[in-house]
Amino acid sequence: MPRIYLDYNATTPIRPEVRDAIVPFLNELFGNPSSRHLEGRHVKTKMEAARAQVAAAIGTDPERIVFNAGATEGNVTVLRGYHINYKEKKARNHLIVSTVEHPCIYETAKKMANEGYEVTFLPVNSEGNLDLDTLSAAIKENTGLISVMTVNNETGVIYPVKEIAKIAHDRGILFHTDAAQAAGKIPFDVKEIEPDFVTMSGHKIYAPKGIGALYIKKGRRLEPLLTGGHQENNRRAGTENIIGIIAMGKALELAVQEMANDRERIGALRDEFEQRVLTEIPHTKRNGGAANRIYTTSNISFRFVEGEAVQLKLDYHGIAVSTGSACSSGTLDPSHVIMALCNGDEEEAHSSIRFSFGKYSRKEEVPVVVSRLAEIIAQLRGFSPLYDKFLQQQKG
Amino acid sequence: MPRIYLDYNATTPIRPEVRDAIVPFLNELFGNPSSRHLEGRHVKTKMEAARAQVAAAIGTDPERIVFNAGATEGNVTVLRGYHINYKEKKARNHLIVSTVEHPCIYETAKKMANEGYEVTFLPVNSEGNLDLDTLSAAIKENTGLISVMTVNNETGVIYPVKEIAKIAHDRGILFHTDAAQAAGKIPFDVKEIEPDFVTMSGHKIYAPKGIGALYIKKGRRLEPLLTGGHQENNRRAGTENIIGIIAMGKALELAVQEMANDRERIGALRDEFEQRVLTEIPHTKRNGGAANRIYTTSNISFRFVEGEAVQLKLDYHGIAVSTGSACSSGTLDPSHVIMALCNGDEEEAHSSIRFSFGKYSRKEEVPVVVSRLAEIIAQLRGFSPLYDKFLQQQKG
Amino acid sequence: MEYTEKVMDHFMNPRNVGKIENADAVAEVGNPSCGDVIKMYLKISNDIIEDIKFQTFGCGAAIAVSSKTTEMVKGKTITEALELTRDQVANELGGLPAIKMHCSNLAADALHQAIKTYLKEHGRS
Amino acid sequence: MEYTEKVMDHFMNPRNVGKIENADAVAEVGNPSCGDVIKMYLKISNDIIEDIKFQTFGCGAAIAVSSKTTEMVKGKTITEALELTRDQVANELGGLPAIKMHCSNLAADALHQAIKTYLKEHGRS
Ligand SMILES: Cc1ncc(COP(=O)(O)O)c(C=O)c1O
Ligand SMILES: Cc1ncc(COP(=O)(O)O)c(C=O)c1O
Repeated sequence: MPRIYLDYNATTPIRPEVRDAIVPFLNELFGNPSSRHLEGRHVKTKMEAARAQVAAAIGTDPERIVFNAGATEGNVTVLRGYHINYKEKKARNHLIVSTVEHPCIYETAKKMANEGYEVTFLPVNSEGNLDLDTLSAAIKENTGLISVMTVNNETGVIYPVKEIAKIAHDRGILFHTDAAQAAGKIPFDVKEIEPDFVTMSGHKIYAPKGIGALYIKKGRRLEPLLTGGHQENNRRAGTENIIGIIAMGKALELAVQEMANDRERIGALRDEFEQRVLTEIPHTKRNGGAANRIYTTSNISFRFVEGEAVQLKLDYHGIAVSTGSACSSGTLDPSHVIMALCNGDEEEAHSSIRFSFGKYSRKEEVPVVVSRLAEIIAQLRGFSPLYDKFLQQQKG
Repeated sequence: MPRIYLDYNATTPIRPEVRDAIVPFLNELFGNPSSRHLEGRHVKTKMEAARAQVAAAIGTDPERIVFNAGATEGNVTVLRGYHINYKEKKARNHLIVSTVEHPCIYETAKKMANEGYEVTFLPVNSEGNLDLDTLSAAIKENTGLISVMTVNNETGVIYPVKEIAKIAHDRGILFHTDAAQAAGKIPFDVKEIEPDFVTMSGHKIYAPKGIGALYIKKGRRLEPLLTGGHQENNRRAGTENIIGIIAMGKALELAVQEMANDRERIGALRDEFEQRVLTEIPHTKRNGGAANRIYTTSNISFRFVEGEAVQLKLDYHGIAVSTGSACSSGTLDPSHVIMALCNGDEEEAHSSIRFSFGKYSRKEEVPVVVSRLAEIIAQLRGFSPLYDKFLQQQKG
Repeated sequence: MEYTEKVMDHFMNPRNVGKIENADAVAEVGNPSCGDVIKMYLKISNDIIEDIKFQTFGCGAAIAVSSKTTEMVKGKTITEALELTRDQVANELGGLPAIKMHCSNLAADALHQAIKTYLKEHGRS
Repeated sequence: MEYTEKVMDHFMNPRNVGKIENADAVAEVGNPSCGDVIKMYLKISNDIIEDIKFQTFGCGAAIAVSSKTTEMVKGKTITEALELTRDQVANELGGLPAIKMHCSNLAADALHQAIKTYLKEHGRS
């Protein structure tokens, strides 16, 4: 039995077309794009073509794109560097971020709060939705940046970034969105949304890990995190990750072309899966299920059992899923994202599993996963003290 | 005629063994090393093996190695993050760096000086050597970090890092060395040198661009530049550049094995080349020639002609060399490194060319380059007003 | 974070799962918000643990540790069982990931608590 | 930074290089510390530039610009030559990298300076 991979939100395989695009750069195209000689110029030309591909995918010009090492670097750069754009540099030191941001924003913002920034963490409701009035109310005189992700990596909830951008701009505030889970998966045009900064990552869209791109709106300046060489138009020093850049350009271009199809096909798989799990396995709950969600993601809490145990057993039987985000695997705390949705019901948060579908997900996998899941949940509930207690209560 | 590449200090091709090591990671080994499932664990295991390879290459333990996006990130991380190690965090805000550091240190230090750090730029003499007494004299009460590169990328001059580390430690100061041009090329053992932090880069040693490694001595803490996920033991957030990491492990392992041979073979080529240029082409000068230099690098000033013109003509004839560092190609100023050696003689600095040899340099290339060079220099001098003036003076 | 083969064995095939209806000693430790709840049921006769079963809500480590603990003390005296430490259980399993050493390694606590309650109830403590 | 084909052509095959021994007008601009020195030699007769040659120490752009400038004014009147701008030269070359527009585009200056000195020497300015 081939394994079944349902963790596309954690990372994706490199797609064959991307691999093919990379190969020349493992071989003869090795120059440093900053070099003036032929070896350098060839690579530079290809790099700029990749930049154009990324730009086109989000409806902007190549000069607006800065390549970096991933969405983490992009997010930290924006959070740390945004203020330079304001004359009132120090004065605009209030950030607003949602409670469901990826750790690289959430933890960085917490850290900045310790360092003297003012930070407001915007709560979400039990469906994972953000209330725009709450957002407006959180704005202060000194608010400099609002950062809300486009698509949540754990629940798939889609946030109204266009509306948030408008609210921010009406108050003279910069708006950043982490689109690591959105770019290449759902329509995302900066001309329509009008964000000031957008973060993207290659490895969520079938390019390698360790490459990202940052969109910087015309006229906005970001203090670079990496300083030194003149690469990326003085916006990010360091020899460029050429393999990653070529891959990201190709991957994003293809992603946009295939988006409508993927949405339909993968969405149908996800929906069928979810439908069956919710009906065939008792005491299950979709996290963020009533919100506007991306078609790839299903986050489900299986009451009375702990997520890691479910994940491990699925893994043993050849099915890869995750609990929380891969990035939080170094901690035992339940996902802060799922916690935010569970109204503090930590048991529910501990019971959640994320299933994320992608390009290589096949229809035949759905019944296999559902039946294996039903079996595993039944086994684990079979010796769960919480389930036992629940049954007693039902009886009594 | 195949091209002749003499710009190995700017970047190197990916070597076949490294390419072979990468291939599985373009294909089936795609998991996120933070994921708990099989796909993740497999990759994690391989990543840790690569970490062990890097560690072994510099004589340390795997836990001491943090992977990142390159030497620029490593250097900036150390400069920005070193102070956290001191109880006297803010008090130890004096940095000492040499004037011949790579732009990612030199420019970052200049920026930090603007931001309120105290920075001393240590001069070098006309051979590119650093005086240890001058270094000692530059130390102040509040010195926190001394950063001196192991091998200079433009001249190849090797600095006495072991002695500098000792001077630093005797005064309770941290010592960092940028070993981007040293690791894998000359013996470098942290047990012997005893640096606190060491920066390395993959693309100087036949691995891809965009990968680096940072050595952090046991007990030393660095404030991470990238915060968020728990990757790299909480020392560098962001999904790891797996392809780069695997490549860097392999490349560094091989580099150390082949070091003695390379030294002999490449050194002989370089010496022959240099000898011939200096004798066959008049009015030439080796920059850093009397200093202890690495065997790969030859930096030569050709009086009366401008470096870019020489580089362009060589390129046209199939020979890739560079003027200054690739990173400074966005500026017209002469290399700050060569300027530091030329005692402010900017004409000489403008006339310098760096020839850097590597694994695929062949003996047959030497005469081809020398004769082409002689021809080009003669041509350019043929209509150089400076040469004309010089000839008049000789006559007069 | 990787589990040893022994952990995986006990996790995939936990020994002594379930409950004992008329147990002589019962204890529950942990709570759902920590992600781990372990409940131990003991059948004790002549100070010997004749039977032991557990129910666990928790991660792979918590389940494996519960299983191993029951295996280690079944048939032993309660005095011996009281001497069993968390570390011994972890060692028998070939070690646990560092991050799991404290939070998920609660089975010995449940065991000890069950026995202590038993002794108290029998006026022996 | 990339040079156009025309720049490369003039750089690789510069027209009118060298000096004119008994030039009617000569000027040198730039200095070695900027990386560019351009010297122009003109042979003028009846206000027509009968011959022009240059010597340049400088980068590819500086050499190409020098060459192109001489080509553009050879055979023209000095009045026409005085109207030639740096931008015209750059345009004729298909453009220059932004970073080179100012520093290396000195040939027109040398040309103008030579002519102005010539006019002054002939009491015509
Ligand atoms: C929403 C979101 N933001 C940021 C990241 C971090 O991206 P990277 O791994 O490229 O640093 C991820 C995934 O890891 C993500 O899902
Ligand atoms: C000495 C030295 N330090 C740092 C760097 C920067 O390394 P990277 O390109 O990996 O950021 C280089 C080369 O580019 C270098 O030669």
